[in-house]
Amino acid sequence: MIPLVPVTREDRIDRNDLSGVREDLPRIYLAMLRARVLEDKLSSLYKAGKIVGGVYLGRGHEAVSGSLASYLHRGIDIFAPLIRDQAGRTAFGESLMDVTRTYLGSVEGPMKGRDGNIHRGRPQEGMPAMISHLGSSVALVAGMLMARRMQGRLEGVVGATSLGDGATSTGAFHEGLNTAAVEKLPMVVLVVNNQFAYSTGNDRQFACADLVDRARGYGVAGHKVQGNDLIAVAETMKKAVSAARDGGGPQLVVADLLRLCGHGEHDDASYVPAEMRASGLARDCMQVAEGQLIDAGVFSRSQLDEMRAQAVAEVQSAVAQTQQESAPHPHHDDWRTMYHGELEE
Amino acid sequence: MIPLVPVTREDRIDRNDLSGVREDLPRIYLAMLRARVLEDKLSSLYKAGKIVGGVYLGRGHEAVSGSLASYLHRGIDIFAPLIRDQAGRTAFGESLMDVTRTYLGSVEGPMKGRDGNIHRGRPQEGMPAMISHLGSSVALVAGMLMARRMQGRLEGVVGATSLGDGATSTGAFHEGLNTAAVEKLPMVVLVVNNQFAYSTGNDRQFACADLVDRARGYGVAGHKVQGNDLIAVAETMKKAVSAARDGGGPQLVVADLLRLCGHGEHDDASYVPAEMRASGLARDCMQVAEGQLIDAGVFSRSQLDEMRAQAVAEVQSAVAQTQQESAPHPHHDDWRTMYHGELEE
Amino acid sequence: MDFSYIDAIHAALNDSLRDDDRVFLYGQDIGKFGGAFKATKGLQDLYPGRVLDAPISEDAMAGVAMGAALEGMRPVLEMQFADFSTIALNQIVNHAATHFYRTGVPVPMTVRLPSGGTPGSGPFHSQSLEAIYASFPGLVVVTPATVADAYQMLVESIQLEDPVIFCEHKFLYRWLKSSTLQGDGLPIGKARITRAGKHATVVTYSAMVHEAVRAAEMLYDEGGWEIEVVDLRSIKPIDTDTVIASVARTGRLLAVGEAFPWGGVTAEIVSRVAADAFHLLDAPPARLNARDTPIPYHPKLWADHRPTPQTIAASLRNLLKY
Amino acid sequence: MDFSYIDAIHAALNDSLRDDDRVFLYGQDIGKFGGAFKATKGLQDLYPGRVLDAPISEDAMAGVAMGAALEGMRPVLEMQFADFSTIALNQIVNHAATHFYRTGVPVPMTVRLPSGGTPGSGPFHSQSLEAIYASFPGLVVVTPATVADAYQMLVESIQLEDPVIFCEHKFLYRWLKSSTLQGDGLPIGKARITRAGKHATVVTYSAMVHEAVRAAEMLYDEGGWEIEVVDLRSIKPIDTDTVIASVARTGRLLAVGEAFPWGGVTAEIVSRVAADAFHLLDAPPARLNARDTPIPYHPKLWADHRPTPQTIAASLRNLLKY
Ligand SMILES: Cc1ncc(C[n+]2csc(CCOP(=O)(O)OP(=O)(O)O)c2C)c(N)n1
Ligand SMILES: Cc1ncc(C[n+]2csc(CCOP(=O)(O)OP(=O)(O)O)c2C)c(N)n1
Ligand SMILES: [Mg+2]
Ligand SMILES: [Mg+2]
Repeated sequence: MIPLVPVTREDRIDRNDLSGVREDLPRIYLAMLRARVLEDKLSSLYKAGKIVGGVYLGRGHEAVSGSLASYLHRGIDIFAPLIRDQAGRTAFGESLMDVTRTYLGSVEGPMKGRDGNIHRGRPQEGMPAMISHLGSSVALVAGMLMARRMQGRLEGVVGATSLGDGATSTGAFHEGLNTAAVEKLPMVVLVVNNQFAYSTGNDRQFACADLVDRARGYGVAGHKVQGNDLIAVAETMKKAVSAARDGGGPQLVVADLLRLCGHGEHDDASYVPAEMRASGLARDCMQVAEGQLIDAGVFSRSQLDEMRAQAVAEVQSAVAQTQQESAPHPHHDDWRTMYHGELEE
Repeated sequence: MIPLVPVTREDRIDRNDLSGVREDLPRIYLAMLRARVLEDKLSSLYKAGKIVGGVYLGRGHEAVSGSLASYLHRGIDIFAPLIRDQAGRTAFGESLMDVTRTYLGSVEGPMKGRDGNIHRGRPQEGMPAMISHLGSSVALVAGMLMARRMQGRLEGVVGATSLGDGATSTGAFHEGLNTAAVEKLPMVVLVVNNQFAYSTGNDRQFACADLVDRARGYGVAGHKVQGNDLIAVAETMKKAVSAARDGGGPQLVVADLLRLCGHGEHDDASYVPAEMRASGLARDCMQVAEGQLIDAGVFSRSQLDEMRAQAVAEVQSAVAQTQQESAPHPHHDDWRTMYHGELEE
Repeated sequence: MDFSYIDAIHAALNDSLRDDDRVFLYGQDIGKFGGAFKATKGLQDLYPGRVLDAPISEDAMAGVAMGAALEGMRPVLEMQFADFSTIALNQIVNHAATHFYRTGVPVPMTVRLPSGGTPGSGPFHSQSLEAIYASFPGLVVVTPATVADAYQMLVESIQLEDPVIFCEHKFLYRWLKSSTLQGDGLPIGKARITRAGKHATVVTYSAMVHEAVRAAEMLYDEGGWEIEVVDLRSIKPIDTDTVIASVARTGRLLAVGEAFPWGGVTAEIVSRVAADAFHLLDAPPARLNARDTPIPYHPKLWADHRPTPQTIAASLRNLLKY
Repeated sequence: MDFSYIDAIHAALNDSLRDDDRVFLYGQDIGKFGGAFKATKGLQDLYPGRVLDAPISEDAMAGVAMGAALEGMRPVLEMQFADFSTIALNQIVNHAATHFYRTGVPVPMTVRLPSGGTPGSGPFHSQSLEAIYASFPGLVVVTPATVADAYQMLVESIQLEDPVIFCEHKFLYRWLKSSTLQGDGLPIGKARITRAGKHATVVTYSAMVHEAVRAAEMLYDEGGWEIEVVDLRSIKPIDTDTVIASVARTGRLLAVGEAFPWGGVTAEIVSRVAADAFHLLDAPPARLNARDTPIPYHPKLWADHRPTPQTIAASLRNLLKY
């Protein structure tokens, strides 16, 4: 029997010592900010009828998602984002144009209009393109890492993916995480408990006291963090990613926060109870982060304002450029479904 | 958040006090014995070429399976057996003829030759007919109990099912147990860790220290027992079934033992390491039980011999009778696949 | 007052809950929230304890429904999208669908699959999986195309003892309206002549019925062609008699479907007609399906992926020319 | 020395592991134990670290294979029985099969499905699911009927960049033998005329090829009928040209399959021929499939459930009478 990796809990971290993550915070915050600004724009484009099919935002998830991916290295590591991972995608190096092109259906985008919104990726650059079926990415990342092990290039590599509280109820999550544990893969599985799966609260989703209690049952390390506290989150992600990188096997990180938007932009989230909206969980990670950064002397308010203005300008210009690009055209698309076109029906 | 039901461990139980289960032991042992004798016969029938398709025995599982079902009441409770649950089936009241008819393909059997071997049941009497796909029974039993709750007849009812170490890796197990936990159903989920799933050992199946560590992650009570120790097993099952019946929600019972046969009778289990065969896990629960029963003065050796002789005679006569019955005939079978035959294609 | 197709589904659920204590609803977000498409809006308040939110566990959802059905209930499962029912396939096709055959005990459960494409929904929220389910023995698969059928066939499905896959088309949800929920009372298993004609028969179902009618109108305007449109209503069982009677009148068959082109309903229709009514055919029986690619996200690609009145009309012109 | 069909699969796996470092095997009990059917016997010792036992997690197994394929490996997945692949359906049809279309990045993985009936195997260890997979865009689905095809098509499948569903027939595993693994070199996508004839064409695949040949022999003995038997070899893509060329010679078509009768390969064949070669048909194109019930356990029921030389011959007699 394999010795159990202990479950660590680190809800409370000593705030006087930022040294562990101080140098990482600017990078993380920048990814968070860019994601927030970008998604605000996506929301207005959706409301203006410029985006079809739905817009699903990561508002409130920026600290967790951005921190996780900030500790990953594009070209080396793997990051399989899910619905609310714009900050992580940005931190991992996804270009702004990949986002606007996919949302606005430009044929120049990585999905060429064949797929849209969050269903995009650059699998050859370590960022798989999610499918809708929740939980599917866990085994996928496990397989990517197993391949690297067989190829002798697993050394120093981490594979990460993220899911929601609702996605933990899928068989795919269970089978995938168990497989990763059996293979002792350098993997970080981030579960963001944003209290809801669409409209469904935790009480109809699971019955354990805390999702991090699942770690022990898989024989993986568990980490718990309040997801809107940037410093705590950064420290936790740094620790989890390093533990995975250093041979500690899969790391299950559970972050609590509140989704600060509807499930999609069509949803007003009126089912979120007032008490929850008034609770500490509802604090916006952006504001918390800005307070922390200013307090710690990392940035001044005016620097933050400047960064934001620049992010806004970048997004505006990406959208403007994308809007001039062509939509896909059925006669120009080759409709190829397989590499071996000749084997298509 | 729902308060966590504590995980109890009861590997060690005080043997001097049998009072809790003393009166149950004869009934349990009788079911174990009948199952063992019946399965020995099935094995020889298979080896003689009288049974097609395979024979999968519960040798070594009799104490756990028989004990669990001995605490259930047919007509009130639900028992969804899996591969190695002959003792439980017998304890739940399955008739010998149901078994021999199904194995020998008599048209008089409950499956009429349409399905065979372990894939049999009497769903209307609380014993569903398993399908092969592992894990499927967990959600099924949950749904049966939810129905009874809606019908106002859940009071005092328990639903139980059993699975192997391998089946815990299925998404179905996870989704089913989580659903049962969310619904706080009076359910006992028995996981028999017989060290192997077909040929695959625990080290390639899961990475947790013990499968009972999963209980906490589902928010259900956990129980652990050595599966070849009848008294410990009986006490554990009694406790788990009562806890479920008394509103304690789902109970996960993990029993360790060694499968004392091949996966099926075609398999010589040569992959089981010698050390394991020599370990305490390999002790036959029948022998342990007989020792315990004699020591405690429940039965004498001669009584046990008599019981066995009677079980052998019963099995002989059931087999003899079954062998005189007709096989199904394609022209006599109505091939009806749906209740509304007129909606069939 | 007008009823939309989704109103009809809502009404069927409401009336079934009202009239039969055995009915309950189970699915993701169907409780207080009323479901992703509002098919169950307000029903949890009206029928407390009988409209239950499920975890994101499609396999367990189907297992739960089956278990409840065995115990005398009439579960109606909502899959959030048909596409997610692949996760539940095992419980549906191996557990529920085989049960009557194996044990003689029926499994009266209904699985609602919000099916079919809408612009921008992409590869994972647009699929039409009716043929997958129809391939397995033991299931009834219904595919209503009208508001009244959506109502009546759902009520009827819930009352059947056998497991029913109820494929409701998302494109019709809000677009299709009717002044009444009362239909012509055709039972499940019977097709309907939606539009009578004499020059060719289009056999189709679900949303494509409306596209076929449009194509028929185009051809009538164009050259007075009278195209008969047969709405299968259920694709398992298929009402082969009505299909063949139509082909007997017209001598020409085009089978149209929105699903992927390999196999499926149109192949089943064409091969039945070719086998059983060969002598009635004046021209080769034709098929029109979606393309054999995942369903594209972009509305411009999507519109070219599935049959449209234009492409149906084009296929009919070829057929009429023969 | 004779090679059985399972020997051919074993040899193909062995040779692929030997010749291509990117190949690895993943599946339940395939390591030291060599797999439920011994297809991988001894391979873990020969190729350490490249023959891995999987937990009972079909969904994750397929996800793992896909991930590994994206990273440049050539995974070969063994499902213990085809029937259990329903659990992996989502990862296969939604994740792997859509990937090239969505991203332009191919997914070279092979999924071996031990398929088809054997006496006493019952409803859950006997299914033929090839048509389910063929219905979804993005997959190649192969169904070898001969020892040499089992060898060559598996080697070829592993080398393809696209996901392949490799349906190997359990009934043929030990019964079918050949003195060589070398075949005629036909590539995937090409059908074979297994037996030439001129009075009628039987189009079939996998184990049914042998039953069809037996039926053809019966009819020859009976009345000198010369029945052409076409072995499709892959059911996606289907070699429609070879099928139609055969029908051009014989004027009569019977499509035979062991799978459930609704939809599927036989419907696809008949409807293609009816659409594209209507004028070549001298008689209604016919189909013969298994019954539309779960696959029965008892050998006497099972033998009546699937097509046999006798029932194929009976269908052919009807066809020849027309
Ligand atoms: C298997 C599956 N079932 C259902 C859905 C539909 N669906 C999409 S997102 C969602 C809620 C997800 O909740 P959670 O996992 O908590 O993530 P969050 O949206 O809160 O970030 C649901 C039910 C799906 N995508 N996949
Ligand atoms: C979903 C699924 N995958 C594979 C199988 C094939 N199979 C049948 S029994 C078995 C091993 C089961 O092991 P375990 O759950 O430990 O039960 P045990 O046989 O040891 O009692 C396997 C792999 C199956 N029945 N279902
Ligand atoms: Mg959530
Ligand atoms: Mg086991």
